[in-house]
Amino acid sequence: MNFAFYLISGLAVAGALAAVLLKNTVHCALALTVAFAGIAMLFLQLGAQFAGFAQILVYIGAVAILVVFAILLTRGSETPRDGVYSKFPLTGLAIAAAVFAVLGWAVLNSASALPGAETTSAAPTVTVMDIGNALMSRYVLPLEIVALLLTAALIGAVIVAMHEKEEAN
Amino acid sequence: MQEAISFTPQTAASGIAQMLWLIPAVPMLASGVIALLKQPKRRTAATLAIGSLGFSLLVALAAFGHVLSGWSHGAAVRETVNFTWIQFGSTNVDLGWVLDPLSAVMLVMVTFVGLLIFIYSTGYMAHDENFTRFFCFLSLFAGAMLGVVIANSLLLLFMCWELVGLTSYLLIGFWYFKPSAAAAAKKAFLTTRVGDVFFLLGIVWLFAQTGTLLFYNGGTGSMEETALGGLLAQHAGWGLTAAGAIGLLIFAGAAGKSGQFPLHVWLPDAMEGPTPVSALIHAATMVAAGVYLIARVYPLMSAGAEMHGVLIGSTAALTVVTWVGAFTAVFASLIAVAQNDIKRILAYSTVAQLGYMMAGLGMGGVAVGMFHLIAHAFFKALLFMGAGSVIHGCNDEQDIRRMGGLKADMPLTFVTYAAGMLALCGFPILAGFWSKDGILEAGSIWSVSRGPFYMLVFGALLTAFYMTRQVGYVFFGHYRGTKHAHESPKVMVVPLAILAFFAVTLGLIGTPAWPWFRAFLNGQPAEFDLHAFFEPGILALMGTSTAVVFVGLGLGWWLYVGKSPNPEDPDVLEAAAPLPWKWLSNRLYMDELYGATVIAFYGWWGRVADWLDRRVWGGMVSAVAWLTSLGAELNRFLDAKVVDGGFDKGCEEISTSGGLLSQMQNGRVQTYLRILALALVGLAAILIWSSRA
Amino acid sequence: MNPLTGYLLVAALLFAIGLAGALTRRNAILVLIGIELMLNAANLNLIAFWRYGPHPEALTGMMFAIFSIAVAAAEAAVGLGLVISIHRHAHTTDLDAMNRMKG
Amino acid sequence: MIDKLDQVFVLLTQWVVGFLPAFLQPVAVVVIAVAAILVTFPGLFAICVLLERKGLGRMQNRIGPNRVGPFGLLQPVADGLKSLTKEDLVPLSADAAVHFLAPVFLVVVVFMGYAVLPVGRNMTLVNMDAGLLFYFAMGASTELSVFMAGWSSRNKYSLLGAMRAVAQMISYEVPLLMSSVAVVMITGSLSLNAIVDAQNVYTWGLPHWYIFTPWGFAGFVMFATAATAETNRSPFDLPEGESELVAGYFTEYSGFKFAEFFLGEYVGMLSISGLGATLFLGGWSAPLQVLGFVPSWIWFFGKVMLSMCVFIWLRGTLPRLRQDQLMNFAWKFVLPFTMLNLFVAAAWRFMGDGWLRWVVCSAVLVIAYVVMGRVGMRRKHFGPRSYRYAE
Repeated sequence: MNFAFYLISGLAVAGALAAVLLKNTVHCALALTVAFAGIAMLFLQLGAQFAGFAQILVYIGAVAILVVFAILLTRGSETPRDGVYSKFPLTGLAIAAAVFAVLGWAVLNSASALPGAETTSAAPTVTVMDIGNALMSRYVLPLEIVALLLTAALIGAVIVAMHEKEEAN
Repeated sequence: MQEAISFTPQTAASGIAQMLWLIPAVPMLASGVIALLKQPKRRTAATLAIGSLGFSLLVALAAFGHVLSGWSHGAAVRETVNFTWIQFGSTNVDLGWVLDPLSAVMLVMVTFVGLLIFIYSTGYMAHDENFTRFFCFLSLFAGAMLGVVIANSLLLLFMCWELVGLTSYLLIGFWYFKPSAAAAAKKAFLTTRVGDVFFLLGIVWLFAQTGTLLFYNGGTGSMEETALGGLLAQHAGWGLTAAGAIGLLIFAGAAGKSGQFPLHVWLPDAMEGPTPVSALIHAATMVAAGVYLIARVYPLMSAGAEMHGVLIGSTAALTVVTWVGAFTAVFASLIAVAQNDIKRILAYSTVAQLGYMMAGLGMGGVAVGMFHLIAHAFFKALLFMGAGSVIHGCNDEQDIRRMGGLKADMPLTFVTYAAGMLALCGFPILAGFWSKDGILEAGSIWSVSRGPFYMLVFGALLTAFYMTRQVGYVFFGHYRGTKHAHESPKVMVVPLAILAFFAVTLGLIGTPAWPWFRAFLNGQPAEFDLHAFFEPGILALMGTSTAVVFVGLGLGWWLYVGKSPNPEDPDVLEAAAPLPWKWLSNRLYMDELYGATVIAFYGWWGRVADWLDRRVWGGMVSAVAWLTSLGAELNRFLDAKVVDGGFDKGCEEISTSGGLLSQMQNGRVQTYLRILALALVGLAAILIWSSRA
Repeated sequence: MNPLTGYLLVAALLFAIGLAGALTRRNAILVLIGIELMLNAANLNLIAFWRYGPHPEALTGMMFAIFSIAVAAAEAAVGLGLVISIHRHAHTTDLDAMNRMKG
Repeated sequence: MIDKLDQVFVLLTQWVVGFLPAFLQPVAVVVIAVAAILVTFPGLFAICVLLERKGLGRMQNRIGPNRVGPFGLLQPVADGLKSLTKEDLVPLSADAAVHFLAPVFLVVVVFMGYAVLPVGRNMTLVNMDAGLLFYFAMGASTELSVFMAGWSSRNKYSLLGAMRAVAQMISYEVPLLMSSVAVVMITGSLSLNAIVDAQNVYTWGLPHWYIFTPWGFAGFVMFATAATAETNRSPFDLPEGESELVAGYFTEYSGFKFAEFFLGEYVGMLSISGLGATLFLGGWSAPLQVLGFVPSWIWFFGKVMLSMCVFIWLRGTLPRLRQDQLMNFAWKFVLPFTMLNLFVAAAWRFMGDGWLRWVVCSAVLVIAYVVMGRVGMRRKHFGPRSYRYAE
């Protein structure tokens, strides 16, 4: 396992931890973008170039901004009155730890059975052309459905968050 | 004698028959209008009543003329107009009216006498402030009486019969503020009611048997052969045929209305009403209704009588009628002897004379009874109106012991009163003599027994005696009253004169020599034949009756005329025979007898019913109530213990446990997430643990 | 240790951190952030398996990840829209306060 | 010879790398290329600043800076020294970390953009298959830095300016992408080199630049407007509108951080002009076949400087747009028009050669432009102004 992988995953995990543990919500959001960047780099390292750039474009470009806007709109940036954490933080952490333990244990146990252990094959070069063709041939139905979903989400989000007229007066 | 009457078959009812219904309708209408008038409208009430009755008189005369002309052409007239009143299911109830000699005669008698009494009462009631109400009831009575007369259906007859009963109650109790008048009215109504119940039973039985209540309906009426044949075939126990039994039931109704023996108690008390009422209702018309009813139903009563050569046999029903009539005659005459009230004497004499009529009907047939009825109507109305003018003259004094010597003060009244008294007693050649003679003749040759004949003769004697006693007390001797007597006004005396004339001349139409009346009623030609007098028994019979009358008059004259005893000391007879006198003056204690028996019985029966109701039914109801309360108690116990204890407790358990579960859904997203994660961990652990082998 | 397990472990760690964030934080938006992290961890897993899987040329893993990114973006948009509207009505983003759907 | 001149930089780097040991060479190539970019573009930045101030002055009938150095040529050096020596104030209430990070993040992201731009023939730092996507990914991150700057300085005006800037950049990022998608559709590849190669074809001496096609021209116009908005320049420079929001999101910055923002802005403009040139003006291809001898990178930089002049020219002439007009223009005119452009490009692609496709495409585009312009942008007769106060 080369040094870059450790570096990037360390960055991602640090970002994630910061996003979860920091007091100031805006800082969490920014830490989140760092985590997203880390994950994007992991994607690039795994050879999924398109996915990596899509991740950056979608998450860092849009979702992060969205989160930040949401924070500002709901006045989250001021420190909350009654504590940052919910009532039983420890139980939450314990449960998360338990889940990680189970997942880790499962991964380690099945390490031998995992594929690709032996063939350190070179990263498959995936060009955008292949992706385009795949999208248009095998995954055309999911593509249309996702298109519909996105439009619906777009309109839905606007309506949900719209400031009703009558409420103003 | 009763011969088969040949009546012309029912032709289309002539014009006058069609209009016959106007006779009762107009007076009734008049009474309706008078009822609406205000009390002070006295003149209009009088004119309306008299006018309506006058119109009825004219129509009645026209009808009588029509029947007379029919009869004179040798064909007796009987025209009926029938119509269906109500229809239920297949059967329908018919009503109708009939015009035949019997109803024609009665129509004329009732309207004529009624008119005279109406005119008389305008004078008599002049001082009474309820004048309009009086005339309303009078015209209503006249309408009802005329309805009874023309009725061709027993049902219509019964309806008018009840209406007559009602008006008699209203008129007797006219001075309702007098308790005695109110009680008398109630008594009259109830006793006639007892009679009417039997009468209704008879009607229903007849309707059940013959299916129709019409008397004459072109052959199918109840009085015609086909129905009578059916009735004779039936046997109704005690040896009576159905016809006989129905006849007796109808006779009970008639007895009630005409005051025969068992139900006569109300008639003397009815004198509480004003005198014109007594004259009209309790002398001339209403009481005659019972006799007229028996005459109308005569074919039914005499159905199945065997013929003994010329003499006609007598059925059980007619026998009973005769005996009751005879006994009532004697009984009433005896009581009349010991009475001191002027109107009460006349009342008992009316009861007696009605007994005569019933006996006449029973023995001699319709013509004999009816002739005496017509004659009696005239002179009894005269006597009552005469008494009325006497009372009016003596300033409403009714006790004869306080009158006397009115011969001088009221000459006209005295003359007319004397004529009426002589006619009543049966003084020769006056109306009463011929009619009584007819009855006695029938009695002498009656096939069943000669008892009634002797009783009637003794009755005639008594009648003559108490009438002379009364005249002696009232008109002879010196005036014992307090106030000065004065003659009545002309409007009262003129009717008296008219009636007196008829009381004298009426006898001529029924003498044995020229029996016009019997011929007219039976529809036979009447020829003048002096030889009739020389029939074997006629002269002897006339001789005995005149002898009896003279004996009675002489006895009375000897005892009472000119003595004018002062009111306090006892009557002459009383001194002679105190005990029987006391019995007779107390009306043979009939009222007390009834009081002891019937009233007592009712009282006892009331208590029994009360006991029954209180103990038996009450007991049952309370038992049921107790049961339901017991059930409710059980239910409450069940509900509390079983349902609450068991079922509800169970439900509570479930809901509390439900509460625990609902803690899980506390709406906080993170708790759900925690549960989710835990489940994931648990599932993974299980999977891994199970696959570790 | 083969590289795949490395990636899987990192993904699991990220997933656990996201879950911890979702469970412990009080502010709704931060819970959403946690969820976003969990989704990304899943994507990482997908791409890792695609990369070291038997048939990388089949592109399924990567396509799946791309579609997942698109859907996650939509989800984030709607989720934040909801949070904003809740805030406008209930003037709070405190998750504990949003228990109107209580059983 | 010409070829040598064209490839002078490439040969230079290969010569330098030759001295290094083998395992270091790939890294060395990259380092040298990065160094070259970091040197040339800030240099261009200095020139542009001067050019802008001189140009604006000339437009406004005044001379512009001529005191520092001959004809004011040393003015940028003076500005640079000034900003370096000025005291770097940080407001007490500001969020120190984020305040510091914002300009750094901005500059880093903007320079990342240059990795994929084909400056000359074989002169692209990284010839990525999804080069355009990478460029836009980096472009999208600039908004985050703007936000960090605005928010961290805890100043109402800066926050307001930041919000406006972010909203504007997001609104114009979508049309920017959509117009470039048309080009990708026609060339069939996301890599910028392929796009330039596709345009580097000459018929009768005229290059196949996309700008000379109806959809290309429309696309370029829309791309240009979106680009000016994306870089907050001239008609769309509402965020740092001096008269209202002092200096927009970098009010609280001074000294070197302010200079970094300034640098970031101008380098952003240069990179977006470079992209525009690559996509629509044929990148480093010569305008005429005959001029082929001129080295390729000269054409690239020439086109970039030409775009900068246009930017400056725009700044001198057009008044500032109001915020709602700006947003309306973006969502109700530019975006629909670019989408229509996509359809027209598709039609262009499948209608085969000939005069017909020229007529149809251009007709459709002109009609759409007139109709949407007239209907969409007609001045609405505004009712009474309704004020809505922040809750």
